[in-house]
Amino acid sequence: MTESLKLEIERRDGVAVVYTEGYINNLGGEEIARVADTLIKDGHKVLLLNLRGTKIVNSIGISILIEIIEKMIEIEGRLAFCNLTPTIEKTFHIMGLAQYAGIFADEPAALAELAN
Amino acid sequence: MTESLKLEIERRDGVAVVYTEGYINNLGGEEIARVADTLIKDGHKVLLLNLRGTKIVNSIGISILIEIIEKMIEIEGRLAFCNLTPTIEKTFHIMGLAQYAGIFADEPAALAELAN
Amino acid sequence: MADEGIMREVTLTLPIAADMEIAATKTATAMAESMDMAADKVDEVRMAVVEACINAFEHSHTEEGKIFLTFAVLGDDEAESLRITVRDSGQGFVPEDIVESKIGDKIHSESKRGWGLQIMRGMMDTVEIESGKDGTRVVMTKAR
Amino acid sequence: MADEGIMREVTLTLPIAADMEIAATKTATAMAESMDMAADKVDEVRMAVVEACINAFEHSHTEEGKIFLTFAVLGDDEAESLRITVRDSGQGFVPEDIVESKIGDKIHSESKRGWGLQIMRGMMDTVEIESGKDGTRVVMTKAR
Ligand SMILES: Nc1ncnc2c1ncn2[C@@H]1O[C@H](COP(=O)(O)OP(=O)(O)O)[C@@H](O)[C@H]1O
Ligand SMILES: Nc1ncnc2c1ncn2[C@@H]1O[C@H](COP(=O)(O)OP(=O)(O)O)[C@@H](O)[C@H]1O
Repeated sequence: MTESLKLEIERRDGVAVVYTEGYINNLGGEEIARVADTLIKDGHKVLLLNLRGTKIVNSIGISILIEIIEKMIEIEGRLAFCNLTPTIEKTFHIMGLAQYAGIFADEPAALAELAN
Repeated sequence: MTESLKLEIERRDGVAVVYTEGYINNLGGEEIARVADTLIKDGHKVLLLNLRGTKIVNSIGISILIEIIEKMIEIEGRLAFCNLTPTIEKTFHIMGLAQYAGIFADEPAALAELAN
Repeated sequence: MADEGIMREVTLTLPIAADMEIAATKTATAMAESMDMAADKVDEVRMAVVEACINAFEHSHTEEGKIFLTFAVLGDDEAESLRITVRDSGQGFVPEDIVESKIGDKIHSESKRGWGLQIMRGMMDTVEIESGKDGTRVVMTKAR
Repeated sequence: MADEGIMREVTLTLPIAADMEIAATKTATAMAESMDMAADKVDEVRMAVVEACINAFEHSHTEEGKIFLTFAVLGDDEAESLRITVRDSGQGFVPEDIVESKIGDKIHSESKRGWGLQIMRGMMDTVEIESGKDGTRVVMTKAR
């Protein structure tokens, strides 16, 4: 299926940035959670999900991201998002993700806040 | 409807270039024929239709362009096309338009042949 | 709504299969664009359609193996709103029994799910649900 | 074809209205992409779908005011081809009576029209037409 999600990981200024491309449905959400898990196990405490290549999500996929928030609370780390479409941002606000995760317009804005 | 066709006209090296943006259906074809008419009345004998902004056409719209070919034969002018999608180019070949009109990959290639 | 005529109506039947909700978003897009709805609003419609479809896919347990959608452009002289109906002939549910989800309750709890209806209500102007033993019908509208 | 199973099937009903064929191309795109058809082929499918729809819109004179499409992904384990059916319940025609159009005959003649069936045949692998007093059914396939 062409709807599958592609992920790319880069490390910038102590922040692990995960770029998504495609539909974040249940499989996509699980894929992101798996990658986040590995990054956390590798000692990363600050994760930035750059959704620049994602134009569509569903609530099942986004629900799975709540697991990442849980893990971040446990390790006192931080999860943030950037480059959301207006609709995805609205979805995050409806779900209350915005209370537990930073939401930034773009990567420079996110890194200015997260990097150290 | 967002499917309406937008046209832009520019004169380059003695060639009247018409840029299309949108669906070339019956209304779109008529719009192009009208513009071509005006250009011919203004003394233009060489017309280039640059379809860079057109991803979809239908046979009714393209049939109407045969009228422009007729007028070009009458005035011994030339009609050419450039920036066709592979499917639109295939359509032009199926309809035989390629026998009466030049088909070029892009505008520089077309102007190199048409301009004087 | 009752006063508004249906200017055009498209129906779509989707099999219950992975990612088939994407086909529904494409029809929604074509209909919304045909009435010149602003791009951001079209995107919200897509999100609501995805949620309504995946609910019917996942929860209806319909034996038909498919769901039914209708996209109607409403208005008199001019298109005024888009009405989308997502119907399944599954087991139904009692919408009033569904409690609002809160993120604080979801964290460290077993299920993180339960957001679809809230998202649909957030994205559309109106969302009405009729559900019973013959299945579920979700009717959503959004003005142009 | 007869040996191949239907992996998934979507049906679409379109009203006869300006540009409604665009909605059909969107469904076609979603189905073709769901089976990973190459972009250029998907584009050819869209062109064929446009032509089949506008024929039914223009020539069927159906009293129902709508036309019916089916998009079926055919294959056994893997998607092999896309089969698109465009049906109307109009007056029908005799496909064998339609003569091939030639550009040379169209120039300086009254009608420039008559390209739709040729384009459909050029874009798809197979095109079959059943037509009679109950209407017309165009069945087209294209391999992935
Ligand atoms: N079409 C449907 N058929 C049966 N039950 C449904 C349907 N849509 C929703 N429901 C019920 O409503 C509940 C809440 O739905 P929703 O808010 O979309 O969250 P989720 O799908 O994540 O559970 C579902 O868990 C299900 O019990
Ligand atoms: N769905 C249909 N119902 C009735 N007649 C049709 C249908 N499709 C095609 N035809 C007939 O076949 C002819 C040729 O169609 P086509 O090649 O698409 O060219 P055009 O539509 O430009 O005439 C039409 O003019 C019409 O008489």
